[in-house]
Amino acid sequence: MTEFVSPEIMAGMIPSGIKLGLVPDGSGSCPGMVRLLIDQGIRDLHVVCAPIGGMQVDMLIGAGAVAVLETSAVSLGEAGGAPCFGRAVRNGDIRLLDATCPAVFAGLTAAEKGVPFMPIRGIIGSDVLANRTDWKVTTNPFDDSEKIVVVSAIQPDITLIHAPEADRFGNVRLGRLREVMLLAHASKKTFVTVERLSETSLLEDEKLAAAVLPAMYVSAVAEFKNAAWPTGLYAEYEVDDREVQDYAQAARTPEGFQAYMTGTRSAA
Amino acid sequence: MTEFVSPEIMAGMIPSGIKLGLVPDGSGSCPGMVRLLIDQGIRDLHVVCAPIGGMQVDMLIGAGAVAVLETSAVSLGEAGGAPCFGRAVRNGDIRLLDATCPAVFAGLTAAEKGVPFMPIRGIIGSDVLANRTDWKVTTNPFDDSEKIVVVSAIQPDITLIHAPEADRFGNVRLGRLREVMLLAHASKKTFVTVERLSETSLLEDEKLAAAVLPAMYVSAVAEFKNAAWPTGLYAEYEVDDREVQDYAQAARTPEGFQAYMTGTRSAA
Amino acid sequence: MTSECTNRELLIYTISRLLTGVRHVAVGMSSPMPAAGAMLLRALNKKHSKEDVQLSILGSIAHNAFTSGAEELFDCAAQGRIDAFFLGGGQIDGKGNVNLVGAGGYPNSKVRWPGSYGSAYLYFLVPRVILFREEHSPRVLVDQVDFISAPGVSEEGVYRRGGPHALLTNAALFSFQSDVGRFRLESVHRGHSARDIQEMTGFSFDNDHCEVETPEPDAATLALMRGQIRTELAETYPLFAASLPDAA
Amino acid sequence: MTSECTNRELLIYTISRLLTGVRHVAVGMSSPMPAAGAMLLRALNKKHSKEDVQLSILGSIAHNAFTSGAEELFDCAAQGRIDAFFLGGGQIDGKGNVNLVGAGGYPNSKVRWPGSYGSAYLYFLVPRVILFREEHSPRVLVDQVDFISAPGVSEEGVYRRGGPHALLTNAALFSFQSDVGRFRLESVHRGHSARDIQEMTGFSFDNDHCEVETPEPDAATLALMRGQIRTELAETYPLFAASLPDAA
Repeated sequence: MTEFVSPEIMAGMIPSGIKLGLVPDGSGSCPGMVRLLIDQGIRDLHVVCAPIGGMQVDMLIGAGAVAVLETSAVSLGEAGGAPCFGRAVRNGDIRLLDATCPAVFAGLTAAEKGVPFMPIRGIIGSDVLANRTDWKVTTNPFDDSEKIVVVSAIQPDITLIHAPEADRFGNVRLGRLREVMLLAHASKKTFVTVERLSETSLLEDEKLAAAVLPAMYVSAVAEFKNAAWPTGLYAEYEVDDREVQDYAQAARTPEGFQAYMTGTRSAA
Repeated sequence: MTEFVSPEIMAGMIPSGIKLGLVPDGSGSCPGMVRLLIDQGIRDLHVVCAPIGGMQVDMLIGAGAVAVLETSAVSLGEAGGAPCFGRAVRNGDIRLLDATCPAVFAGLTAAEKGVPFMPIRGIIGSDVLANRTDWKVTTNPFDDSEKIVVVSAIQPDITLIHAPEADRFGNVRLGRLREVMLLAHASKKTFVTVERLSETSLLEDEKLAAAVLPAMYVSAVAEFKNAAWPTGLYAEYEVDDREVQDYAQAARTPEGFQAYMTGTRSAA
Repeated sequence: MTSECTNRELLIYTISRLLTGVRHVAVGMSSPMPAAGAMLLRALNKKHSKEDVQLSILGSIAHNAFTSGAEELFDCAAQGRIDAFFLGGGQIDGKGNVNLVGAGGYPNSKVRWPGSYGSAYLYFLVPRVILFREEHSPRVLVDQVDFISAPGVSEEGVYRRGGPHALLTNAALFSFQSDVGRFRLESVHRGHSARDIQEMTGFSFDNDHCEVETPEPDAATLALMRGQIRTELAETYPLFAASLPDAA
Repeated sequence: MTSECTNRELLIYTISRLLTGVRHVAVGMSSPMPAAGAMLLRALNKKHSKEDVQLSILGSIAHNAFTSGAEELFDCAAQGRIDAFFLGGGQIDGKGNVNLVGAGGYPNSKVRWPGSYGSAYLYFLVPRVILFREEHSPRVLVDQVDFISAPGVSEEGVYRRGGPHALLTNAALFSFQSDVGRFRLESVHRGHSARDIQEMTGFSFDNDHCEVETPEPDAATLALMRGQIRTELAETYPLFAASLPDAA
């Protein structure tokens, strides 16, 4: 049921206007694919960062592809603030849904479990809550004296991740990054680029199985070596600090961002 | 922080009157320890089956150790109905909290996430719901027209499981049985018997890590070979069908149950 | 090969017909007949270049792709990734209510069955739930269950996208009409009459003079069942597979 | 070895004192000073046969025992398995409110910081949250934050078992008094006076004439920091470790 396609064909399967799930840099981020999406002129995305965004999200914002951004933070890590994000916020170019990490996970858990909402402690009294119309304060049904927040389910149309390995059946090894598993469960479709394909089933090895996203969640797989560059891939390769710093420097102006995007090789 | 003890000392660390979490036969059941608990005269347990019970639960009931039973089912599988369970139900010897599997998981998820309740679809209109005062029907806060069940958190005092392997740091390999991970997260303490101890850390191998319950949840570990006999251990050894059938036959009367328990070797 | 279709083979074939169009079917570990029906559909679809059928056998290592614990089945159902499931029950009544808990009072039931398992949930969320109980008797098919593990229909305001699709027994096949909350006799298995079915059933149902005989598999399908399907089944259900006719 | 305690060493030592008694402390990946403080406490406890201190460094492979994804930290906190955590913030105000979002309007903030991360949650659930911000200025320590990522205190009816415990900067150490929702100056680091602190702080606080100097590590502790702790730190924070004085 999983389709095996080229990165270019996969990019073509991701239309404008969808709710797109993305993971933090280094945890399955896929700037290689993001650049293909930008090249094809993708627009009007509602990006869900699970739970925070990095360089790949900043690039999408810089390219004008993001209409709504749902995130607990956007940062380039050691390289500092995300320049296109900061600019877009200042200029009011994106609609912000500021969140807090566990509330994003709670919303994804609601979608995973097929319930319309999840309760979550904390948050009350923050301006994060004050600015979220899709979160509410209710009463604990088992204790009238407790006020508690409920967040609504978050179901991305498509989640896009990069992973070390998929097998020929569409099963994908995620390792211990189970938050990526949660995001895939919560999403209608998940598209995965991988460093390499395994000819044997990843589910056959009992020691490995708990680290594997089953094919039933995986709509398409594309082999795309180094697609996480320069953001790195957990337990595979490190972030390219120098490259991210170069980006951070260049993207301080819209012109610099454009020059970086046209002048710099992508992972492909 | 994890203590390494003998099975006998571990049994002594499990007092009467607690809420005890147990898993299904073959998924980490530990009849070897259950027999030690019975030998020491444990009483008044509130047993939480996550989400169903088998032979080990039937033995606890037969021994008069169970006051409250919270479960979605009790069965001996291929060997048929659980005789002590059926008798205790008929005689009113235990207080029943009949559940349905996903509601048990929802209650455990609430405890795992530290929220007082979880919403869950379905269940409305069933007599399962009608008999649970700790479940309620509320309104979906994001859609007034929908009624939805909320179940309260389930937090066992102690969960007792058998697993293939623990390391010297207290990390335990569960394999793909992530429902056992959920139960351990939800419980105040988890006690684990294992087939064998590993001298190297189970967390060092990235491929293995997702299958491992970290030591911070594990209060004590005891090496106890074959402690899942005769119920079997997933991906390690099969159920001993003949033995379970012998038990099913013997336990049809209280006297037969007593004779079985005194006359049959335990795993030790 | 030339011997007639057995009752079990008819049931397996009927299950495969009831599953037509599904992409993912889940069955319990101790449910060889539903598994066989799903395997047959999968093989027939492959033969006719129709869509893949995924079969998840709960508790099986080889035929189970879940990697997030026993809760994943329920999560998957809620996500709409499971199209069909099977339920039995100690009692099934004319409104489609199922009872897996016990008969003769509650909580101190005179006869206690294991319990509701996931029925109170999956019955609401899996689009096509097939009630499968071989015994066709007034003891099982009752007018009103003693305990509702899962209700056949729900009132307005209750989220429900699943429910009973059909009831299959040793003797007959019923469809369920969710708009009126009643069963309708669709066909009677060879060797029985509609009159038999009325007597053997503890609830009233529509179309109770039905004269349709439950269709039996053609020779090619029967050959497939006695060859490939029997072999596939043997991996997970060796005793059951051995009890079926073989191709020899 | 004979050189004086540096400001960074004083902060690390102070963090270790603020963590006294904790069993499990979590720190962010880019938080070498909190990590160093936790490592120091762990080493001192081991030396004095006190209880183990578990340190989880988020994002680290070696110093992170979580196996259930990034959500496990938050679940663990809710389960009461994490005793201490650190928060910074672009602004911190006199009521203990922290702002990690931005200054100058919302949503179109003139200055935008990354975002609230887990602060709006962990501040409620981790018993001992240590506010740590090296810069001590009226720009950071404001009378009222522009955006409340997480509030310092909560009203009746809000579940809260955690919150601000202390505020540590380059210049001073404050405790937080949750009953009145105000900071109290506990000590001033060598080289500063209470008067300095008043001028450098944008909010009013109690005990503003405090004359206590922040205690500095003794020679043995300083040696431990410059030897073992520096080596441990180097595994995860090589650049930071190299910037600290060594034992030579």
